[in-house]
Amino acid sequence: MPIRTEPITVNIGPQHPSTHGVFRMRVTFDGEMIIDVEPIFGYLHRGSEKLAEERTYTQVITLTDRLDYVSSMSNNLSYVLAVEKLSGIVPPERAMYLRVIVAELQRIVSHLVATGFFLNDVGALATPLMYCFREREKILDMFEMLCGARITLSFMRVGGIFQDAPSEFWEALTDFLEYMPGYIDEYERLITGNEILLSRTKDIGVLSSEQAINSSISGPILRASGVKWDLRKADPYDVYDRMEFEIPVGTVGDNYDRYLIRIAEMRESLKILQQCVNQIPDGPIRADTANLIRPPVGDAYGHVEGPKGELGFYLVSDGGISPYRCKIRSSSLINLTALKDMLVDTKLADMIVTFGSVDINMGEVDR
Amino acid sequence: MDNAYVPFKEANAFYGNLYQFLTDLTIFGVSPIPDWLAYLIAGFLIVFSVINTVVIITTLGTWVERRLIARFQSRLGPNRWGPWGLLTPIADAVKLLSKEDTKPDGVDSWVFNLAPLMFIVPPILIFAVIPYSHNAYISNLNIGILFIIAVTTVPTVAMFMAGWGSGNRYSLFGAMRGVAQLVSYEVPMVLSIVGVLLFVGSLSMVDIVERQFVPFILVQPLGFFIFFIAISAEMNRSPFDIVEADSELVAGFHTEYSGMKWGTFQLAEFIAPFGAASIMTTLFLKGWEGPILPGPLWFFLKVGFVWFILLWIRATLPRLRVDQIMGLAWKFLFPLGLINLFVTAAEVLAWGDPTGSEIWLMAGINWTIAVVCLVISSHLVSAKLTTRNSVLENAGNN
Amino acid sequence: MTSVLDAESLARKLNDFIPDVVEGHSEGDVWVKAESIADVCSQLKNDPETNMDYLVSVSAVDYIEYFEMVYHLRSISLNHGVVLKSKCWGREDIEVPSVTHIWQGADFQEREVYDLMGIHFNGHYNLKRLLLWEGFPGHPQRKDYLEDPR
Amino acid sequence: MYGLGIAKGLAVTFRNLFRKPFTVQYPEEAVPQAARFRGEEFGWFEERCTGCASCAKYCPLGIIKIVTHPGGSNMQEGQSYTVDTFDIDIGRCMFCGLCVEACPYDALFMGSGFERGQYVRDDLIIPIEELKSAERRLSTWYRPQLEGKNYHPHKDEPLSWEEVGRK
Repeated sequence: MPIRTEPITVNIGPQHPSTHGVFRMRVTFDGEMIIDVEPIFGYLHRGSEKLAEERTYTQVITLTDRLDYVSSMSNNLSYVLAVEKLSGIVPPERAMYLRVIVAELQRIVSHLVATGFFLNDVGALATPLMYCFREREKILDMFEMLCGARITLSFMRVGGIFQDAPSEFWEALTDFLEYMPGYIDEYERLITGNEILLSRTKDIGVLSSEQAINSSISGPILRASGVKWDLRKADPYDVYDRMEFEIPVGTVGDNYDRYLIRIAEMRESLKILQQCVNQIPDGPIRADTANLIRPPVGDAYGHVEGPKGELGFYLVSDGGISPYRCKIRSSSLINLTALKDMLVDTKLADMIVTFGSVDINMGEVDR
Repeated sequence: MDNAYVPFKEANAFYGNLYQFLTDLTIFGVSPIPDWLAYLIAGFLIVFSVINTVVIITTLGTWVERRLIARFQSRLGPNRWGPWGLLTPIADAVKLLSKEDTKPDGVDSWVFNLAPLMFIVPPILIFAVIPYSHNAYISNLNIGILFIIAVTTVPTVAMFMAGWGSGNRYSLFGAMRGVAQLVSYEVPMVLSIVGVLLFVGSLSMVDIVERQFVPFILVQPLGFFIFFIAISAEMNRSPFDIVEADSELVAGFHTEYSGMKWGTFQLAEFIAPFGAASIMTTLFLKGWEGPILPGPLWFFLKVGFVWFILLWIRATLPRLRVDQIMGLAWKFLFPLGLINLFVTAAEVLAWGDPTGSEIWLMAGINWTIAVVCLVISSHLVSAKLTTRNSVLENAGNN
Repeated sequence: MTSVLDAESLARKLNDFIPDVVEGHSEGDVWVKAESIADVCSQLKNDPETNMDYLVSVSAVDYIEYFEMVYHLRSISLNHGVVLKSKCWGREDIEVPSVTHIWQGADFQEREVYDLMGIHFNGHYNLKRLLLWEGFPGHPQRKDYLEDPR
Repeated sequence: MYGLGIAKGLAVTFRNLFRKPFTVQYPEEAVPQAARFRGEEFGWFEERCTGCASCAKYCPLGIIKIVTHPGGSNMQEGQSYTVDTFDIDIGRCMFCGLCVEACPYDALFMGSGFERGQYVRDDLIIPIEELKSAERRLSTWYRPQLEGKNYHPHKDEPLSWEEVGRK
């Protein structure tokens, strides 16, 4: 009689140290090898889309803070862009620059968190995570100067931002632009050349460019797969068309490329910030809009290149004070489409690393 | 009657004095304590004090470890309870003891309950043969190092019992990984020790220290390197902590344990680095011997230094994958260990019992061989492991 | 800047491909018949002039009398986009052909629409609820959904 | 060469061993808040409030309860009202500040504290009496007139109701 072996099914999550929230994967293992993955969602579903239908256009901004709670600014920006497209409001120039500044700061925050947790998933006992959070705190301090909150910011308003930046913000930003490159160098010295990290991440979780496009992947993951696509260049919003920056593109599309892309994007964000600080004009920061916005009947789709990918809002207006339908194209959810392709035939340990490199946020996946 | 105890009595100063004191004790001209009882009481007292010293040092060690790792991560670490947080280990212990001892449905009770006990005994047993100073040890077994190798294998069984008995799939994964890893790393570990033993010609830990004319790390660099990696893997410390792998397997084989059973596992894991550092000090760093300072102090200084390095590595490095860890043992450390063994054997054959200038010649040869071996083998693996700097360079091209 | 395809010429092209498939168009939006959504999509993807290789999002809007499926399509290689819409009349048993075999990215999005709006996608390989649990009563994104139907 | 990356990493962590920790020991030493901090102790000026309930309408969660009756002294324009109840349930508040943004008479301000933890949810409701008597550490969030004076809630004296309005 031949020896009989059986696959073993394990529920990774919803409570698990490294599923980045209440995410659950039903994984079937053959020994340590993965043969099937089924992601299961919904543990953090709050019905944001439905809630938005009962709130005024301004009040929905507070809902968008809570989608991807490590990048509230980008969520705010995406939503107000959609409303502005819907109602034809054009924000003043200073507001557009400030929006770009905070969106790029938020991108650095999100990438710091992503890198930190990614390295934590590789098993570096929280050391890189702590270093990343040290810098994140500095940016959150800046956000606090700007709008009094650190995570749920509600900073933007339809037709601009809510209030001009105080003087101490500009000082803090200048300081930050000076020392941050040094800190990024330090992270790179700490871990980028580390042979253990290389052996853990190189050629693991490879996603080809065709597959990435076909699965509607966006953001750093798409670029790591070698597709040079960035909405800031391809479809510029606000003042991105005046900025000069590079789009980092990966060659292989493995975990290591995704890590490198995030590090490189942080450096590019610093470049954009520097240009914004140099170019920002004086002037009003909010277009003259009513507090209760009533856009004309119609629909509009506004999107930004968020830190995790393309975040879009599809708004339908019936002429009332609240959106008739508010569909959120969440980058985190759609980026998980290709998870199975990346994971099958890798090992248990690679699963956590690959999942960490995709960088999702459950608040945005489940909405 | 007396003869059976003599070797122990004379070998161990603490024990000998205590035994003498107890047998010489006379009340009204009668000696109330018979020989065998004196032997028992003295032995018990010594063993009791050593075990408790180990446990207390370990609990303090957890505090030092947490504070140091916190500073590596530029935080402060536990500092709430007592001055500088010194009482944190006690608070931990009280909390663990007062915690409910949960037992999930479907566990194999006997196996489940026995596993923590079997896990903590072997690391403590190591200290039975470690010499802390001249004439300060519990016993001078003539097979001391063999005894250590033997007892450090037992946790493998305990680990598998815990993993299997829990009836949890994470635990099972952890246990399977643990068994594979521990059995593999026994081989390079023993191979690296054999080099030392060839010089010494004895398995006794005391003899090993006393016959170290220079610290063996100078003569056996490759052996030390292999032993360092192997022992890190043996005690499941980062970067070899795949057994626990908190980001993958939650807590590996002790996922289902709570309360003091879990505490026992943790205690054993914190004792392990002290044991490992002690073995390394004895084998490669000349044990208690050193100028000016008294023996035990030298011993603890060396142990502390090795322990700090283990900690530093733990705070920095990410975890390896299962197959990479096994590959490291069999493809990298095992051949190196064999080379080390052959070279040392040839040298011992050539020079017999080396003393004086021959030892430096030997050290020179061994260091050269170590560096050459490491460079060659590193080039063999590093072909795949170069960093990629092309992310931004690509940007301009397409 | 992502350019928006001219809806009129696109409508003409689609009508050439499948007769009378287009129900209407305005700037950037093309309404097509619900039952031939998948055919239109594969035509848009395979035609080298349109080459819609990227599905941005799949949404559904409840207009009480009918549901409107909205597909935001984009071509990454040519950097242009179009919005494909289709009206599905009725409230119960609405069926739309799935586009998962054209773009894998539609997988979770169609499941979400099914979950929250109750629109069935024919040909989806794994049409299960995405966010809510199996056996959840009703489809909460619909306008007539009551939290506690009694 | 294999091992160089590891050595570099070890050097970085070793350097950090001697760096000052970036954490703050909270109860002994608190991180200073920015002037715009959106905190808990709402500042409310009875003299400025007309009871128009704009704040209550703008609150996305509807946690402000206002009850008024006609007649009263705090006259702004037209008819005047006396505010009987002005309760803010900060247990459900998300500190978005939309109420402050909506107030047309600058009567409501965000606070600048964050230490109002309670064991019972009911204790988290700030009633009108407490709003009247509380020490008003006003956040400058959405109040450019305070920022123009370089007012800082933790450094300067509390302001009276005449000083806080827009001219």
